[in-house]
Formats: sequence, C-alpha cells, structure tokens
Amino acid sequence: MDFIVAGFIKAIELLISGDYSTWTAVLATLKVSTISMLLSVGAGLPCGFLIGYFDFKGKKHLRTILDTLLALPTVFIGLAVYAFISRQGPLGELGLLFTLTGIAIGQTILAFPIVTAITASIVENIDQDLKLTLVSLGAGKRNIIATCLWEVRYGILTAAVTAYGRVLTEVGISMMVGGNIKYHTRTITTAIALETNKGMFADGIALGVVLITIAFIVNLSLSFLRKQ
Amino acid sequence: MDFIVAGFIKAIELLISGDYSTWTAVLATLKVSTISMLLSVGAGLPCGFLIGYFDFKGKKHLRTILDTLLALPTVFIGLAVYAFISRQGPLGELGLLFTLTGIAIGQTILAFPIVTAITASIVENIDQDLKLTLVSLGAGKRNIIATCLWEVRYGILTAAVTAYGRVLTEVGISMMVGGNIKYHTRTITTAIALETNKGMFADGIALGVVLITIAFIVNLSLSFLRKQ
Amino acid sequence: KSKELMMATTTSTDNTGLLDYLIPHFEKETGISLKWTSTGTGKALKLGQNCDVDVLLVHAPPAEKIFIANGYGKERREVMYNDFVIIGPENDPADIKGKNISEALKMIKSKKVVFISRGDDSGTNKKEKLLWKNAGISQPDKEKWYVQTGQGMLASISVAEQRDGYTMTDRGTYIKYQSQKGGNATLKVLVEGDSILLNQYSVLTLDPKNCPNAKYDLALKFSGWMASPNAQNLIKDFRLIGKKLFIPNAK
Amino acid sequence: MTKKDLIYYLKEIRHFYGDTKVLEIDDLKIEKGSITGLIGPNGSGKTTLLRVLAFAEKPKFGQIFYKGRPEFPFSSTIRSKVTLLTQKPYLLKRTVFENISYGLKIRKDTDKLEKRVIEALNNVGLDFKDFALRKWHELSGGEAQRVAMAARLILKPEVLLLDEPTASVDTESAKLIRKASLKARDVWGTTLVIASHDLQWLYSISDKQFSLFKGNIFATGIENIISGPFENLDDKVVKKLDDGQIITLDVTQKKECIAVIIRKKNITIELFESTDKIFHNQLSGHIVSMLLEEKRGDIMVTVFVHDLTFVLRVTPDQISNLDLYPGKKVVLKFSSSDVEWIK
Amino acid sequence: MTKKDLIYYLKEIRHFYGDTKVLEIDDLKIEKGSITGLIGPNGSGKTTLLRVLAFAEKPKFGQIFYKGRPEFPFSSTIRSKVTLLTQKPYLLKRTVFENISYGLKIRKDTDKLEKRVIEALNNVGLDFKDFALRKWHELSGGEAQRVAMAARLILKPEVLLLDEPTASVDTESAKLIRKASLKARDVWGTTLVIASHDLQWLYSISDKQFSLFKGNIFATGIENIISGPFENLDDKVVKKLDDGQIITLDVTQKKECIAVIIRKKNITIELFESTDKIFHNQLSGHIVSMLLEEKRGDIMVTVFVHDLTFVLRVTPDQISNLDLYPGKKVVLKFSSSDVEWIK
Ligand SMILES: Nc1ncnc2c1ncn2[C@@H]1O[C@H](COP(=O)(O)OP(=O)(O)OP(=O)(O)O)[C@@H](O)[C@H]1O
Ligand SMILES: Nc1ncnc2c1ncn2[C@@H]1O[C@H](COP(=O)(O)OP(=O)(O)OP(=O)(O)O)[C@@H](O)[C@H]1O
Ligand SMILES: [Mg+2]
Ligand SMILES: [Mg+2]
Repeated sequence: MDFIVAGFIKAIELLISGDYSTWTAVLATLKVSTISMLLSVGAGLPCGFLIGYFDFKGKKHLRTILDTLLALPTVFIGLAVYAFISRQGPLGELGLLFTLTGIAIGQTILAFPIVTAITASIVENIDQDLKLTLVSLGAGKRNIIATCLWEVRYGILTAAVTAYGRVLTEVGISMMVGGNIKYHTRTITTAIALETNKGMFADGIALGVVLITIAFIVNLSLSFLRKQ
Repeated sequence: MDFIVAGFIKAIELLISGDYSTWTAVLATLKVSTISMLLSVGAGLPCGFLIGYFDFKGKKHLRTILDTLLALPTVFIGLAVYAFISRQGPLGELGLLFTLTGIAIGQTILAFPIVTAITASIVENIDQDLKLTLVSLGAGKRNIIATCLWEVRYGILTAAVTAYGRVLTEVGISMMVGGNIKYHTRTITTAIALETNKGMFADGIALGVVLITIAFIVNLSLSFLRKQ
Repeated sequence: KSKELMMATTTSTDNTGLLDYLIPHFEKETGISLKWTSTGTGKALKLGQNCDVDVLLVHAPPAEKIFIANGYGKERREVMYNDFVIIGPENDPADIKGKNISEALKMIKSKKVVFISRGDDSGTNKKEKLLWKNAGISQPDKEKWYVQTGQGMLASISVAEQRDGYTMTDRGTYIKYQSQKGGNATLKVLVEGDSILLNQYSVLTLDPKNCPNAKYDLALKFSGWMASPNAQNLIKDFRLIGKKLFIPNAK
Repeated sequence: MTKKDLIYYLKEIRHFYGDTKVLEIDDLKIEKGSITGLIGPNGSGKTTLLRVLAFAEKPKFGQIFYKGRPEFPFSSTIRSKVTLLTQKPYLLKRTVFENISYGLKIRKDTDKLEKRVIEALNNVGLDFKDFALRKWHELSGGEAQRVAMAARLILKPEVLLLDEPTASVDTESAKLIRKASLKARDVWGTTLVIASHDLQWLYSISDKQFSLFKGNIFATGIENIISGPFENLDDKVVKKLDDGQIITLDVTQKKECIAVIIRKKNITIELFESTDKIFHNQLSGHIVSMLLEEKRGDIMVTVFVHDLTFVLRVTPDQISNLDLYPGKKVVLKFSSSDVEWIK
Repeated sequence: MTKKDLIYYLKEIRHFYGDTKVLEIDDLKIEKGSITGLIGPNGSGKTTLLRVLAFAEKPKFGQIFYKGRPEFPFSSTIRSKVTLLTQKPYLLKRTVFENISYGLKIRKDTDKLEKRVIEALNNVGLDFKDFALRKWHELSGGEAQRVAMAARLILKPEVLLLDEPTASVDTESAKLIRKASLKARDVWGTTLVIASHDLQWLYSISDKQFSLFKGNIFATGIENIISGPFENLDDKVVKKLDDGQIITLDVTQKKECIAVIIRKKNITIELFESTDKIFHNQLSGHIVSMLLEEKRGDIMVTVFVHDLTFVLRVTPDQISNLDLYPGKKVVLKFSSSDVEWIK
C-alpha cells in the first residue's frame, strides 16, 4: 500500500522537478498519441459515418467484424507492424522501426476501429427526420456528413476520447515497435512497464499519475465541446 | 513477414489440435473477461444512465473525470489492485493475488469507466420527449431506466463491445495481478507477451489469432441484438 | 493444497525453457506443486519482500546479498551459472573480437558504435553497469550510441540486430536466439571467457520473520532439491540446439 | 362546488425558462370529471401548463393541489393517475402493440391484454390486425399520433392531458378521438384538459375553455386578443390597421400594456355601421367560417377584419335574421371601455 | 398546356413499403407556379408522395419528369431547387438563426444574411430579436414549426413541398404562412404542393386539390369517400349506418372494392326528403361547419350524416335560399350510379 502514497508524492516531484527522462517520455507519448488520434479520427469518422448512415447489404456483418477489431491485442498489432517495418520486412527501407512514427502507425490501427465502431453506432441512431431534412434543404454529400456529425458531436467526442484513452494507455505496440528506447521511443506506458518490472512500484504509480494528469488536461481542454 | 503466415497456420493447428496450454489460457481468458464484463456492465449501465439522464451541478466535471478514467493505464490499475491484494495489503488475507478473481477485479476497474462513459453519452442523447412520455405514462424509476436503456440498446451494445475489446486485450493487469502462471493465470494476452518476449513471434501471432477468433465468436453471437 | 509453492524467477530461466524441463521432476519427486511467475529480477525480489511468493530463483548476487542483509531473505543457495558474452555484428565495426572485456568496452565507446543496454536494472543490466565501471568508463547514460531498451534480453538482442549494434547477453539467451534463427544468427559472440562474466543463479528462501505465512519449509525443500545431485545432473543435461545453457555448481 | 370536487387547484403559479416568465397563473380550478379546453397562440404556455398539470415540470413558484392535497414534490402514485399525451408524441422503438400495452405492463395490469389493445386501437380507428405488429417507424404521422393516443386511453387514467391530440389527424379520426375522450369521462370519470388550435373540435368536446396569452390565463371561451404595438391618442390608446381602420381603446392601467382582450359577449355583429355612440369601434370585415358548437347549438363565427381575426358566438336566430354566411361582409361593434388589458 | 409548363409529370408510379402498396399514381401533372393541395385521411400516402416529389424517396416503379426531364437517379442540382418541409420538422441542434441560414450557407449564398433571416422570421410571425439566438429546444411546438417553415422560405426554392405546415400553428400564423406561400409563388414563381388536414386553410391557398386514398389519387377537390365494409343486396351494394340509414350504390366493377367516391358536384343539399326517383339516396344529417373558399367565394359545407362526413360546395345564394347555418338539419341526395369505386 505504501508505494501508492509514495507514488503520488513522487509524481508531484517528477512533474515539478522536470525530470529529464520523464519529460522525454511525456513528449514521446504526446507526439505519438496526437499523430495516431489525428489519423484515426480523420479516417474513422468518415468510415463510421458511412457504415452508420447507409443501409447496405452485409452491413450487419461488417459491424460484427468491426466489433471484432476492437479486440485486436496490442502486441498482435505490434507484431504485425513490426513484420512490415523491420529490416527484413517489405517497408524495412523506411527505417520506421524504433521510431515514434512506427508507434503512431500501430496506434492508428488500434484506434481506428474504436473511432469507427462508436461513430457508426451513434450515426445509426440519427433521426431519420434529420436525414430527410438535410436532403430536402439541398445539402450535398459533404454537407450531410459534416452536419450529421456535428449534430451528434457529443457522441463523437466520446468516440474520440475512448480511442484516446486506449492509445494513451497501450503498451504492446510501443514496446514492440518503439523498442522502449530511453530518451527516444520510451513512452510513459513503456516506462511504467519497465519500472514495474524493476520492482520500482512507486515509480510505476508515479508515472501512471503523470499519464492520468496528461489525460485530464487534454479532457479538460476538450470539455468546452461538451453539452453545456 | 514469414512469421505472420507461420502464425496463422500455427493458430489453426493450436485450435484444431486442442493444445492443452492454449486451451487453459483460452478458458482463463473467457472466465476473467466474462466476470469483469458482467460486473462492469452491471455497475456501468446504471451509473452511465444516471450521469447521462439527469442534469445536476458538476455534471460536466464528472464527465471530464470519467473521460480521464478512460486513460487509466492497465499497469497502473494492476499495481493499485496489487497493493490491495498483496499479502501485505489490506485484503491480503483473501489470497486473491495470482488468481483469476484478482485479474477480474482489475479488469472490472478497467471496463467500468468505458461502459459508464459511453452509456452516459448515449443516454444524454435521448430525446427529451421520451423522458416526458415515460413519466407521463406513469413509469417509475426502474421502468424509466430499463426502458430508456432499451431504447438505446444498439448504443449500449457498442459500449459493452468496446469495453469487451479492452478487457480481452489488456495485458498489464493480468500480468501484474495474475502473474502469468502457466495453466493457472496465464491468459491469452499474457501468453502472447511471453511468446513475444521469447522471440517466438509466430506463436505470438497464433495466439493473437486465437484471441481474435474468440472475440469474433462472441460478437457473432451478440449480433442478433443488432439492428436488423 | 498446502503442498504448493509459489516462486518468482527471472525471465531467463523461464524463457529458455529450463523450468518447464526441470520442475515436473521436482513435483514428481517431492509431491510439491510449484507455480512460478517470471519477471525482472527487481520485481521478483520485490514480490519476495512483499511475501507474495515463497521462494526466489534469481541471478543478481550483489542485490541478493542486500536482500538478505535487509532481513527479507534467509538462505541463499547458489545452484548454477552460465556466463555473459558480448555479441555484435560479424564485421565487428569497433574491432573488439578477442579483446578483454574492459578494452572491448573502451573501443566501443571511442568508436561510438551502437551498444544496446537492457537498462532495466535486471541481473544482466547490473552486471553490464559493473563492467563499464571496471573499465573506468562512467555510465554512458545519455550517449547517442548507448541505447537502453528497458526490455528483456531477447528483445534487446533483436534491437541490436536491427540496429547493427553490440550488446551483452547471458549465454543461455544467446543460444535461444541462435536456435530461433536456425543457425544463421547475424550477431556473433565476440568477447567471452573473463571470470568477471560469470552469471550466478541462486535460490533464495524468505526470512520467516518477515514473511511468517510464506512456506519456508517447502522453500527449503526446493533449494535443497535444486542442489541435489539429481537436479544438478538434470541441469547439466539441459540443452538447446545441442548446446548447454547452464552449468550446475551447487556446493 | 366543494373543495373535494376540485381535481386541480393551482395557486399563484409562476414558471420561467431562464429569465422569461412563461406561466403566471394566480388561480386555476379544474373540476373532477370536467373537460377543459386550452386555447392560445403559439408560445402562450399551453404545453408548459399541461406539463405542470402532469407533474412533469415543477413550476418555480406556487402550489398545486391535487384533490385538495399539495402535490410537490410529487408522489409516484400520482404519476400513474395523471397521463399526458405530448405535443410531439414519442413512440417507443417497439411494435405498436408493445407501445400501447407499455403503460399497463408497468402497472402489472396485463389481464386480457390483447382484448384491451384491440379496443384501444378501435377507439382511435386503427385496425388491430393491420397495425398491432408494425414497428414504430412504419406509421404515417397521423397514425403515430393515434397510436400514442390509444396508449393513453388504455390506461383509463384519472386525468388525461392532451396536447394537440388532433394536430395531424384526419377529420374522421378527430371525431373518434372526441368520442373516446367523452367516453373516458362518462365511463371512467376521467378529467380531461386539452390544448388545441382546432377551435371547432375543442368546442365540440370541452365544457369550459381557458385562453392563454403570454402565460396568463383567462376564463370563458374564445377571447379576442389584440396585441400591440399601440399608439397613444389623447387619453386613449389606438391601434391602426394597414387598411386605415382604427381601433380605439380605453387605458385602464398605467403599466406597459402588451395586448388587450375583448370578450366575445361585448362584441355585436351587424350588417351596417350605425351612429350609436356607445360603440366607439365599428370595424368592417367579412365572415370566413361558421362552426357549430355542438354542446350549445350556438354558432362560432370567425370574422377577418383586415389582418385581425375575431371570433364571436351567435345564435341560429341571429344568423337567419342577418342572413349570415361565410363571405358576407359584416360590421363588428364594441365599446372602447369593454376591454381588459394584459400587462 | 405545353409540356414545358409542367414542373412535374409522374407516370405510373408505384411505391411499396415491404409488400404494402402505398402509392399508385398513373398520371399526375403539376404545373409550374401552381399551388396544389393534397387531401386525404391518415395513411393515404400524402407524405410518401411529397417525399417522392422531393426526390428523397425513389418509387419502386414509374418515372418522374421534372420540367420534362426524367429525374432518377436524381442530380444534386435538383435537390437545391426542390425543398420539403417535413411533417415532423427537425431543427438542427443550433440556434434559430443558424437553422434558418443553414440552407443558404450550404449554397454559399450568404449575402445580406442577417437581413434575409429577419425577413424570413417576419414571414412566419416571429421576432428576430426574440428568437434568432434561441437554441433549437427553447421553442414551443408551433414556434419550431414556424422556424422550420422560415428555413424553407428563405431559400426561394423552385418547388416548395409543405407537409402539414399548419398542424400545430395558431390561426394568425397559419394566415401568415398562407401569405408567405402566395408571395413565394407570385414573386419567385415557386410551385407549391401542400398536404394538410385543415381544409379551409388548404382551400384558401391552393389552386387545385387532389385527394389521396390508399395511395390512389383523385383530381378535383373534396371527394366524399365512403369506405367498406359493404353488403350485397340484389344487384346493388349497400352500406348500413348504425342509425338505420342505408346507402345504396351501384356495382361497377367486379373486383373487391374497398371504398367509393361520391363527387361533391353530384350531391344535392335540400331541407326535406323528396320522392324524386333519381335520388336513390336521401340521407339526413346536420351541418357542422360552413367555411369560406376565399378563392371562389363559394362556401364549403360540412355535413355529418351519423358517423359519416360529407363536404359539399354551395353558393351564397343557395345558403340564403335554404337559410343554411351550422346546426341546421339537411338532407343530402345523390344517385346510386354517381359513384366511383376504388379497387
Ligand atoms: N416505413 C414504413 N414502413 C411501412 N409502412 C409505412 C412506412 N411509412 C409509412 N407507411 C405506411 O404507408 C402509408 C402511407 O403513409 P404516409 O405517411 O404517406 O401517409 P400520410 O397520407 O402522410 O398520412 P398522415 O396524414 O397520417 O400523415 C400508411 O399506410 C403508412 O402506415
Ligand atoms: N426549453 C425552453 N427554453 C426557453 N424557452 C422555452 C422553452 N420551451 C418553451 N419555451 C418558451 O416558453 C413559451 C411557452 O411555450 P409552450 O410550449 O408552453 O407554448 P404553447 O402554448 O404550447 O405553444 P404551441 O402552440 O406552439 O405549442 C414560449 O414562448 C416558448 O418560446
Ligand atoms: Mg405546445
Ligand atoms: Mg403524412
């Protein structure tokens, strides 16, 4: 139990003292999560919209597959990405292994089904009358997408925030693809895993608190988007 | 690249041959995820309902906190649960460390905010007219909760499926609390981590495929709940 | 149910498959069932300190001694060893092949060739730090060529392979790596044989004063069994691709 | 009327949305078993009042007595007695059958359920076989409205509050809803309060009507409300119509006035202007409709005076004497002092 | 009428929901700049037809010509020309201002936006200052309906399709909507098609009316539709009313018949029964309303015959001669052969 208290105290120390290795991990975490969120939201919103909005043959099956993709283990994604970007892999030339970009690619694959599935299910719930109204007001395809998504913006926010939580806390991809290299690809979660493995539980807790603090700040700055 | 192909072939072998260690891991995974899903859905649905349905002071802040809890790192949860159930911890007497029950507790903590946050955001979207209609038809509190949740059942399904994906794929809690003990607390994800650590990438992929197959079967059997 | 022992051990004993090979014999002979969790040495010691396990099998002698001195551990029984080696790319850019360990490290530093460190405070990592110190080189924590993975041995080897770097590994894991590569491992053993490179594994029992609930008697039985001629022979016979991984040395 | 015969007694109710006052009712009594009609322009507060009566919205100030007992915070028993048909009826995402039986199910009163659902559907003119198993979205606008009505009728509630029940319903169905409402009152003793813009229908069903205007309530039937802006002229106030006609009104209050009510009993309908001094106002217009008030046998006559609408109650004799019919030009006369100001 | 004057020409349209046929229109022509009224009971297909006209629903069979060109699959340009006000208007979760300006914004036509929004709100009788910044949910039912109407009017569309635009709107606002619709036609040449249950209002605005019944369309004004069940009697078919009166009808088709139309021009209204042989049917009832048809000066008279409703068109002279007024007992007469069967 003590290490939890110690961890919280240590977290404050880390944040205040500006511990170099902590800050590089914070930066790495922010970098990869921002890139992967931008990519996965950018791709997931329209995909989720299309799946949720239109009725087509096989929609139910597609939804089942999408739900299954929510259960992609991170290590699995990590391995798959590794297979592609390792030296021997088809994309080995790009030198993406052990880089933040590599991690971001994996995390995008992780977050994309989450954003897509939740968006689809929210869009599916959209009032038929809204669709008819938009069409009857002369909205083109883009306007329909944009307006519908804006109508359900609180739900979309939840999709994004859920995916963000997933990305922020994943370890498997960062470890496998990033290699947990100190000062470079070490993210907070891989650092937590390391400290825990070292038996430095208090440090693990401290870094966990740092991560949650980041999430809190991000969510706080998003909360202006919430329903007033 | 080769290990991916090898992994898929191996996955089929594992599933067909009924490899003992694989099957114990599958069973362990199913056990903990079922318990944690039952608990987190059981608690998260009503909580999410209350937060989404009622307007109260501080609701926005509560939502922000809830969103932040979506970013609880699994290792962090693992450490916190460990602190309580380790022999030295306040609940040490119960002997929950290195048990499936222990893992399930941690996974419930992981899944609860997900179920709650998505449910809240879906319930928030419920038509004001539905609320008024239920009240005016004489529905009591329980009826209101049950009926509202049933009205948004497709969304709730997404909340549950998302949480399920999270629980199924988490490693940190299973590793920390369960200890990855062969034939006992080894789940598929900790087995994947182990194989990957051993450099047995093909085995890691194979187990990943097994996990995804489980998720697929579960989702398929839930898909009768989907909108037809 | 009472004849059940919980052990924490380092990843190398588990990852090489030694325990899967050894423990069934132990269970058969003693009727005690043994469960183990394999983690970093640091965490394994921590689990012992917190009484969450009954016995430890680790390889970090200095840390083990402190552990006992702090009153967490009781007996420390050396049971086997293997050795550490420096491996690196065949073309050996820092030209360390055949050099002694301190010279080799100096070469690596001066040529700034990538060196992969586990950086995870494990037994291996502790040994590596000691070697830098012995070579009179201050810990190159922030050097660009010094890459700390914070991961297990195999993962670190794989990083070394991808980055064309050197690393220090225990021989057991190296052989495992070789076996996985089916004989065409790109990293070769370049430095070996120094007595400082010995990697001693010991069984630690927990001090019943600290952990009254831990099964001290069963733990003693386990450490006794590990030192028994029977077990020592089994360890001697454990091979991977025809190579020995551990050398029994119980006294 | 003893206190016990009152089902509702509203005392000094004030309700606000934000800073805007939307209800200001000093005293409203509704008798048990009565059918009350609520009339008023859009935004006058009908829906708000019905919600308050349904105990679905708590007014900021004031008290509601239900059968003589103050009823806020409301008990759950009362909720199952008072039923509101909302203005935009919401159907549950289920079949028609399940929608109609929902209220009974939560009351655990499922005896002869199918028979009662059949009856409820019949009451609103829908065929059980054709509709019972349809999904909520497989209905036309008016069909949905009628299903919602059936879901209320089946409950045999003590109080039935209807918010524009005939808004998108055809004439035949409006007749059915009227019949069913009257039956509910006569057979089960249900008290009804109904808001509607369909005056003829409302008059054909209600015993008593209230007009709402900007949250204020006025008893007795169709009021003719003239809203501002007004101009001051000497000691009077006038409203000028675009066609040149002028309405002159006495000022009775010094407060800012937004509108004036002219009670229909104070308006006289004639064919020609007269020089009678007591009528300060003589407005020319034409009849646009004449509706039978089935309850009394009187006729509600709607007259357009340029862009103002006046509604008066006329007897059959008057009609025969003046030979009134829709399209006929008439003159409406009333005194400038027979007005009530709304602050 | 040349082909170019037609804005719509619907040919052999059939539409189904599942297996149920909901639209069966062999030939429907709508002229440019006309105002067409759609009448019909709930579920008769008005909304479906309007959706088809809005190109928001593709009929299963048949062709739609828009200005002479077949228009399915529809181009996106046409969507910005044809605008539908849906039966349950949906407001975007934004302010009133943003709702009204939405259509213009997606057309990138935001010149003098505020001025145009003010005008659009005025057209439906809402005050800009009071309403522009309100959120979508801060409106009463009728106010929301009017905001939705304003959002359509501001677009100055080529075709404006209105689905029960006055359903929950007060009388004054209904007048305003009529005025605005007529203005749209006169100033911008807009073609309007309007479905409504408010016959008087619809007659006061539309040039031509169509009746819908079970997806079938019938031209010219108010039709009196008598639905089954019927009984066979000799070579005729009869419908017995509960009060003992009997309606006798000729059978013209061998198919299963569900309803019969009696055109209003074939019905005579009198005060007493006669022995005239050509009138096989002489039904007693009473007048319930008389509404002015402002366009023609005629009067629409609604007569209740037990539970059937008949609507006829009567001239002012007839009214004076017979001394008709609401409440008066009358006899409706028509021949059993003057009927059209609906299969
Ligand atoms: N989605 C649907 N699925 C099945 N049937 C439907 C669906 N929508 C409408 N219907 C049926 O189609 C018919 C025509 O409906 P429509 O909405 O066009 O009627 P309407 O004339 O507009 O009626 P109302 O006056 O009630 O608005 C009705 O019988 C209705 O029950
Ligand atoms: N949620 C809200 N927030 C702010 N103002 C509101 C809200 N709901 C209604 N209003 C306003 O309150 C007043 C009363 O509304 P109410 O719905 O009671 O009117 P109504 O008489 O039912 O009108 P209608 O005939 O249009 O249904 C209106 O001025 C309306 O604009
Ligand atoms: Mg209202
Ligand atoms: Mg309709």
